[in-house]
Amino acid sequence: MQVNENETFVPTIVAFCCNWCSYAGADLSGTNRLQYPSNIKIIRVPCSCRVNPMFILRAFQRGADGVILCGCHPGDCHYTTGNYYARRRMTLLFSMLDYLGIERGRTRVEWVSAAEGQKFAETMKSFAAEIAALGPNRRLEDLRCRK
Amino acid sequence: MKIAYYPGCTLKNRARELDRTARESAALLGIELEEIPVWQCCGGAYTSAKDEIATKLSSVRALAAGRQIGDGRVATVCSACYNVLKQTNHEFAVNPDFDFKVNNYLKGDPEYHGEGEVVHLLELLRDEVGFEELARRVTKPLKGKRIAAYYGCLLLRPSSALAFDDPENPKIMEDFIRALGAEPVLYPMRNECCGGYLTLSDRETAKRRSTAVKESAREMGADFMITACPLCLYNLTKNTDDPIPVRYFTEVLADALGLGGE
Amino acid sequence: MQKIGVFVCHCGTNIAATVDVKAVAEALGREPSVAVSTDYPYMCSESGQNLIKDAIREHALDGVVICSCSPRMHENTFRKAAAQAGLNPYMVEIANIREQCSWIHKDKEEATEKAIILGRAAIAKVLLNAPLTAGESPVTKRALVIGGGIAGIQTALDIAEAGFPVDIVEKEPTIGGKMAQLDKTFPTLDCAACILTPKMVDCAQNENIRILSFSEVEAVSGFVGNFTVKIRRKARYVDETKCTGCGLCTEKCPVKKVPNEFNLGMDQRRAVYIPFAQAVPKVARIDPDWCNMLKNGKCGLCSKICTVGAIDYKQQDTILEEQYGAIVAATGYEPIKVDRYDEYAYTQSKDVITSLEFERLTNAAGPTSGTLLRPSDGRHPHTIVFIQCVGSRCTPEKGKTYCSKICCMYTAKHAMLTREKYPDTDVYVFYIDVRTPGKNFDEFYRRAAEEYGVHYIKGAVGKVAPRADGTLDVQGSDLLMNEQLHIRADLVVLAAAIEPSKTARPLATMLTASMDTNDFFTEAHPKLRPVESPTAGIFLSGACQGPKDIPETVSQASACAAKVIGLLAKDKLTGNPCVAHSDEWMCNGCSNCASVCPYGAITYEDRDFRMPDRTTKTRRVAIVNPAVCQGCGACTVACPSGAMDLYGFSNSQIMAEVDAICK
Amino acid sequence: MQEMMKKRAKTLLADGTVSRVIGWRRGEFSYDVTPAVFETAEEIDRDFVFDAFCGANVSKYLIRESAKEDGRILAFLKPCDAFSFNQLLAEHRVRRENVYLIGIPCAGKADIDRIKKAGIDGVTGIAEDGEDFVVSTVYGDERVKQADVLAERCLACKSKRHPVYDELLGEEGEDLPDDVRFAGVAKLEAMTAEERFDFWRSELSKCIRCNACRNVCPACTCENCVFDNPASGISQKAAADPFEENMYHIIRAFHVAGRCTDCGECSRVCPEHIPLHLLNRKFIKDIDELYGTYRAGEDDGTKNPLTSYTEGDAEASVVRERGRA
Amino acid sequence: MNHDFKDRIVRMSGAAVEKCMRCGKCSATCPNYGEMEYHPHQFVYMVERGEVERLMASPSIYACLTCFACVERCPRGVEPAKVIEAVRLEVIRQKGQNYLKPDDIPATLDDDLPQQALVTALRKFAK
Repeated sequence: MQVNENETFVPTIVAFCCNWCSYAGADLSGTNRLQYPSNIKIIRVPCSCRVNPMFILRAFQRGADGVILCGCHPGDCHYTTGNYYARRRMTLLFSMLDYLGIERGRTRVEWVSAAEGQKFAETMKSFAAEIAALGPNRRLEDLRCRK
Repeated sequence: MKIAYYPGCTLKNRARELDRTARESAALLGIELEEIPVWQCCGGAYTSAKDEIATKLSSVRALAAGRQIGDGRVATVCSACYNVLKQTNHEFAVNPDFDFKVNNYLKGDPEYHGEGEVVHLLELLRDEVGFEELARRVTKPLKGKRIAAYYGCLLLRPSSALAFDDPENPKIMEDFIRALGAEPVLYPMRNECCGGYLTLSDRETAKRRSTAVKESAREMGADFMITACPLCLYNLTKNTDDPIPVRYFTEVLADALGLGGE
Repeated sequence: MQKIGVFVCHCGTNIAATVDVKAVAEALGREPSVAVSTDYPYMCSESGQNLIKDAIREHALDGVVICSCSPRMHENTFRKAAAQAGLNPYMVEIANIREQCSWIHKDKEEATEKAIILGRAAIAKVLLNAPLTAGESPVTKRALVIGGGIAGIQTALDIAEAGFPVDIVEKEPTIGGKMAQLDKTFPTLDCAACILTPKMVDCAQNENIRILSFSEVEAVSGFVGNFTVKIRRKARYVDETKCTGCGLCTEKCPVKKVPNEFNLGMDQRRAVYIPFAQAVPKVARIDPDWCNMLKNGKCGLCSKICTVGAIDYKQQDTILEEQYGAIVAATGYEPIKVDRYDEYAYTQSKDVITSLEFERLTNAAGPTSGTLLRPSDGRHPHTIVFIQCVGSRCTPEKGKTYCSKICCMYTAKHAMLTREKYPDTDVYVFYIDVRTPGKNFDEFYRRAAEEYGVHYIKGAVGKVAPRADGTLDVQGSDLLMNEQLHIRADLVVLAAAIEPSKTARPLATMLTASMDTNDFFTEAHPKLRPVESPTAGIFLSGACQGPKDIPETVSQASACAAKVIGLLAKDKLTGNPCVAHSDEWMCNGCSNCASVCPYGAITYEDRDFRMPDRTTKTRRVAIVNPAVCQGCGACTVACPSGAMDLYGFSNSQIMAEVDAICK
Repeated sequence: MQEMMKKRAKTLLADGTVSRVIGWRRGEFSYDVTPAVFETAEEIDRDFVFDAFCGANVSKYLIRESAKEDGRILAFLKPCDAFSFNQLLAEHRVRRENVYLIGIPCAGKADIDRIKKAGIDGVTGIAEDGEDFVVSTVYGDERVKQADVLAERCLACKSKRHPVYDELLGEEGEDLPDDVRFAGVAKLEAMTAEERFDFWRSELSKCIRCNACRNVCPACTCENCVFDNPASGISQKAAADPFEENMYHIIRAFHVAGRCTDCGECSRVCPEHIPLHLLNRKFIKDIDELYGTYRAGEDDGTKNPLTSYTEGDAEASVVRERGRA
Repeated sequence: MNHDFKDRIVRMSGAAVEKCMRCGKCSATCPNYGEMEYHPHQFVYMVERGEVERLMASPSIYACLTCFACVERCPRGVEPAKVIEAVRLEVIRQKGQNYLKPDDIPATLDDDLPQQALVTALRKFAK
C-alpha cells in the first residue's frame, strides 16, 4: 500500500473467512447494512483450517498491512474439528512472527458465527483501525512487489 | 521392616497407651516404628486456607526428617497427625505455590517437595503385615465380641487428599476387627464427627455429637468401640453419659496378640 | 490463452446504487484474458442467465466471473446456467459485490474500487480453476441399525416401511432394550409393554427387517453408501431356527439360582432361559457361566426334553459379513453405578434401590408381580423417599456433568403411581430443580404434587442411615424452610444418572464417528443436522446422542430413518467435487494428513514409481477417498510438501486471490 | 569408543546380521567428517572414524539406505540421531526392519570454529580427555576445556538417552533440563520488537539460499520440497530480496514444528552461521508452554501438537497478551 | 456488599463458590447444622453475594467442626468447610479477635483432655 505524506494511509487488509460461519456472518452484516471499511477484502475458504501460513505470509509479502482469519466458534466447526487445528497453527505462527519482530497487531484470529453480523462488522472496524494506527507494513513487504 | 514414626504430642502423654501398644504390637508383627529424632506437634488440625504456610512447617519438617529413616515413609497412629501430615504432603502435589513458599520458609533446613509418604498403622497392618497373617498371629482371639469401629472424620476426609478408604463405606477397621476374631458392627455414624475440638469452646454441642455417635453404635448392638483418635476417645468417653466402652484399636490389637499382660 | 467472461449484476439498485457497475464491467474488461465483460440489471433472472449462456457459446468462454450477490445465494443458479451452456459448472466464480460491498459502503467511488478488486480476485481465481466432475459412488440399498431398543426398533420399522431392507444388531438375546423393563410411561401412563411389544412383533414380522439378536458389530470398513460390516453372532447354544420358544427347557432346567438380569438381579432365572415373556425373537439361550452341561458335561436335561432338538451345546460364534449403505447407531444408555455415592447407602441396605429397580418392583412381570414390596423383608413400604440428580449435574470429578433429563419425569410418575396404588404411603421427593420441558410434562408433575399429594422438598439428601429396626434415616435439607430434616423411610429410590452404553465408544472408533467427552455421539451440527454423525453415512438414533425420554427418542428415531431413507433412495451418490487430492509424486506418506482428517478419508498405499534412472522405487503415498472427503482442507496445511491440495480452493488459487487483492 | 564400534561393526558384518554400515569418514581435513557407508571390514579399518568431530546426524541417510533391498544396514546413533530416527519412523520414512541400531553415548561434539577462535590452527585430530579435548595439530597437541569449544547445540543438549536402539555401546544417559536449551530463545523474547526485527533481519539477510539446512535436516525429508513444487504457488528460485528468506525460513520452521527433534544440524551446516535452531526452538518452546511438553521422536504416545488439539486450547490472542505481560 | 472481603475469602479458601448449584447437600450433610445461625449452603451463597461481614459477625463460624463431610459430598466440588474456615480466619486474624484466649483454657481443662484438643482449638480459634 503506497503512502504519500499528503494523503492519509489506507491499509490493505485481507480477511480469510470460512464458508460456513464467518463468510455467512459477513453476508449477514451486509444484509443488515452494517458498515465497515472498504479496504478489507474477504477471501472465502471452506474452513479456517484451510488457511495455510503461506497464504498469510504471501499476503504480507505482496503488501498487505494486516491479515485476519475468521472461523466458526470452537466446537461449532462445520467439519467439527477444523478450527481447533487452525487455532493451534495460527497461535504458533503469530507467535513466530512476533518473535521475528513483526508487530503483533497485524495478525488476528476471530470466531464469528453465521448469526453474528454485528460482531463481524465491529471486528472488522476495530481491526482496520488497529492496522491504520500501526501504519504501513514495511517489515514483511516484499520490495520487489512494489509497483 | 523399619519405618519412620511420628507419634505426635498426645501420644507422648495423655495417650501413652496408644503409643505403647502401637509400638509393641507393631514390633511383634515385625514392624519397627523408629521415632523421628526431632519433631514438633503437627498442630492437631490442618488449616485449609491457602495462605497458611507457617502452621504447616512442623509437619513438613517431620516429613523431611522421615526421609532419613527406612524407606522414607512416615507412619502415624493418631488420626489427627495422619490427617494433618497427609494433607500437608498432598498440598505439595497439587499446589506448586505452596511448595515454593514452604521451601522459602525452610531456608537452612533441607528442601522438601512432597516426595515422602504418610501411612497409618492400620494401612501397615493391611498392606505390610496383611490381615490374614495378622489373624494367624492372634493368640487371644476376641471371639464373640461385637466391636464397632469408629473412623470419625480425620481418617477419611478429605478423601481426595487422604485416599485412606471409601469415605462413605470404609472397610479397613472392620477387616481389622475380623482379623482379631471379633465381629464388626456396622453403624451409620461411624464416619460422622464426634464433636472434635468443639469440646473446648462448646462442650454441650460436642456432647450431642458424640452421644449421637454412641447411640448409633449401641443401636446396632456394639459391645465396645475402637478408635485411632485420642480426641474422639475423649469425646466418646468423657463427654457422653453412654457407658459403652471405647478403646484404642492398638490396645485391642495388643490384647489379641497376647501382649499387655492379663 | 483462456477466455473469461465477466458479468456484473446491478441487482436492481441494490448494487448499482453504490457501485458504478458500468465502470466495473469496463475495468474488468481491460483485464488480460477477459474476452467479454458486461453488466445487466438482474443476472439471476432468466434473461440474465440467457445472457451468460449466449456469451459462453458465442465467445467459447473457458471461465465465467459473476459480480453479484453472495455465492451462498446464487452460486448454484449460475453453475447450472453455465452447465446448460456446455461449460463445466466449476469454471464459475462469484465476486460478492452486494453483501460484501455495495450494502456495506456508502461512498460510490470507494465501493466501485473495491468491486473492481473483488472482480480481479475472482478472475485470478477462475483462471486457475479446473473443470471438476463430482465423483459418483453406488449405494447399497440396505441399512444396519445397531441397537434394538425403542430407538433402533422405530428407525428400523420406518426404513423397512419405505421398502428398504434393514438389519437390527442387538447384543442381548432379545430386542426391546430399556423400554421393555419399564412399567408405565409418562406423561400418559400407558404401560410400556402394551405399546412396545407390538412394535417388537412388527419387527419380527416385517419381511424387510432381519433381527440379529445376541450379536455384536466386530468391524466396519468402507464409506457412505458402501459399508462392509463384520457381525459376530454369539453362540446361544440354542438353534434359533428350530426353537419355538415353548419354554419347556426353562421350566425343567435344574440350575435355578441365576440372578435374573432382566429384573436387575432381584429374582432368579434358570441357566437356560428366555429373557421375558414377550421376548423377540422368542428363543431360549443357555448361559454358559451356569449351565452344568457346558461347564462340566453333566446334565443335558434340556436337550432331552426339547421336542424340536433345538439345543446345541457345540454351537460356536459365527461371523457374518454384510454390505450396507447406511449405518444407524442406536446403542442407548445405561444407568450409572451408584456405589460411589454411598452416603445414600446403596451398598449398605437392600431397601435403597435405583429407579430402574423401582420400575421392576412395580411391574406386573417383575420379581414381586407388581406389588410394591421392600427387597429386604417383602413388606409394604409406607414412607418412600425419592432422591434426584444422583450422579447428574456434578463436576467431572464427582460424576456426570450433564442433566440426565428423564429423572424428573419418571420420578413424578413413580411418586404418582405409588400414591395411586397405595394411598397410605407417604412419598417425598428431594429435588434441586424440577425440569419438565415437554408437552404435558409440567402438568403431569403438578398433578403428582397437587392431586396425588406427593411431598416435593427443595433440597438434597446428605446421608441415608440404615437403622436397626430396618428403617432408613434420611437426613436432608429443606432449603425453603431453611432447616435440616430427618425422614424415617422404608424405601429410598435413587434417580441414578444415565450414561451412554459402554459398547458405544469402541463402536464409534469402528465407525470413525466422533464422540464428546461423555461418550455421547456428536451430531454433524447441533441444531441443523441433529441425527447425522459428521461421518457421512452414519446416523444417530436415540439416547446414544444424548439423554432422551421415549417421545423424544421415537421422534428422533423417525427423523433418523428419514435421513437414511433419503440416502438409500439414491442410486448413486454424487460427492462434492471440491475435495482433497494428493500428488503422489510429491507425497512422503508421512501420515500428517490422515491424523487431522475428521472423516478417515485418507488411506495409504505402497506405490511403485519409475525413476528417471529407469529403476523402480516403492513409496508409501496418501490416497484420498473422494466419496468420504468433505473438503475442509485440514490435510492441505498439515502436508509439508504441498502434495495435498484441495480442488476448488487450491493453494495457487488462493494465492492468486491474495495477490490480486494486495496488488 | 571408536575401536569398540569398529569391532562390533565388523562382527555384525561377518555374521551377516548386516550388509552395510553407516558411520563417519574423514574428509580433506580431520574436522570435516561426513557420514559414509562401509561395506567391508577393510573399508572400516581404513576409513571408519568416530571422534568429537563426528557431529553429523546419520539418521536422515537411513531413509535412502533402509529403502534399499540389499539387507540390513548397521547405524551408530548418538542420542539426538536416535530421536530423529524415531521421528522418521513415526512418519514411515524409514524401514525399521532394514536397520540395525546401535546407540552410542555422546559427550558433545566439538565446534571447529570455536576451536579456531581459541587460536588453535592446523588441526589434525581430536581426542576426549576428561573435561578437556586434546587437539592434535601440526604444531603439536593443544589442550582445551571441552566447555569452551563444544558446539552450542551440545551445550544445550536435551538428552543423553536413546529413545530407540537394538543394542547400546557404553552407558545409557538421561534427559537433561530444558532451561539451558531455551535460554537463547528467552533472551530474544526479552528484547523489544525492534531489536528482534533487527536481529533477524541481519541474520536472515545473510542467507544465500544454498538449502544446506533443508538438505541436512532430518525432519525436512519431503520427496519434493514445497518450495520446489510448482503447484504450491510459492516455488522460488534464488531470491532478490530479504523477504524471500524470511518466508523460506518461517515456512521451513513451521513445517518442521512438532517434528523437529532439535538436533541442531541446520545451524551446524549453515555456511553463513545463521542461528536457525533459534527458529525451531521457538516453536518447541511455545508448544511446550501452550500445549504441554512434547518431544518429537520420543514415541511415548503423545500426539504431534500440530495434528492434535484440545477444546480448551489457548486462543491465538494469547500471543498478544503474553507480549503485554 | 464488600468485594475485597469476598475476593480475599475466595482467594484464601481456594473454594469455587460460583460453582454452587444450590442443591443444599452441604446443609443436608452437616452434623452440626442445628447449632448454626447460617448454614453451610448459606455460607457459600452469602460469600458469592459478597455478604461476608454478616457471616463474620455470626457465631456460626465457630460452630463448624471442619469434619469435611460437606466437602466430601458436594457434587460441585465447592468445599463449603474451606469457605467457613476462611471467614473465621478473616475474623480471628484481626487484632484482639481471638475467639479462644489462652486464659479461657484452664477452666475447660480436665485430666483426660488430650493436648490435641488444646492445640486444635487454639489453631482453629486463635492466631
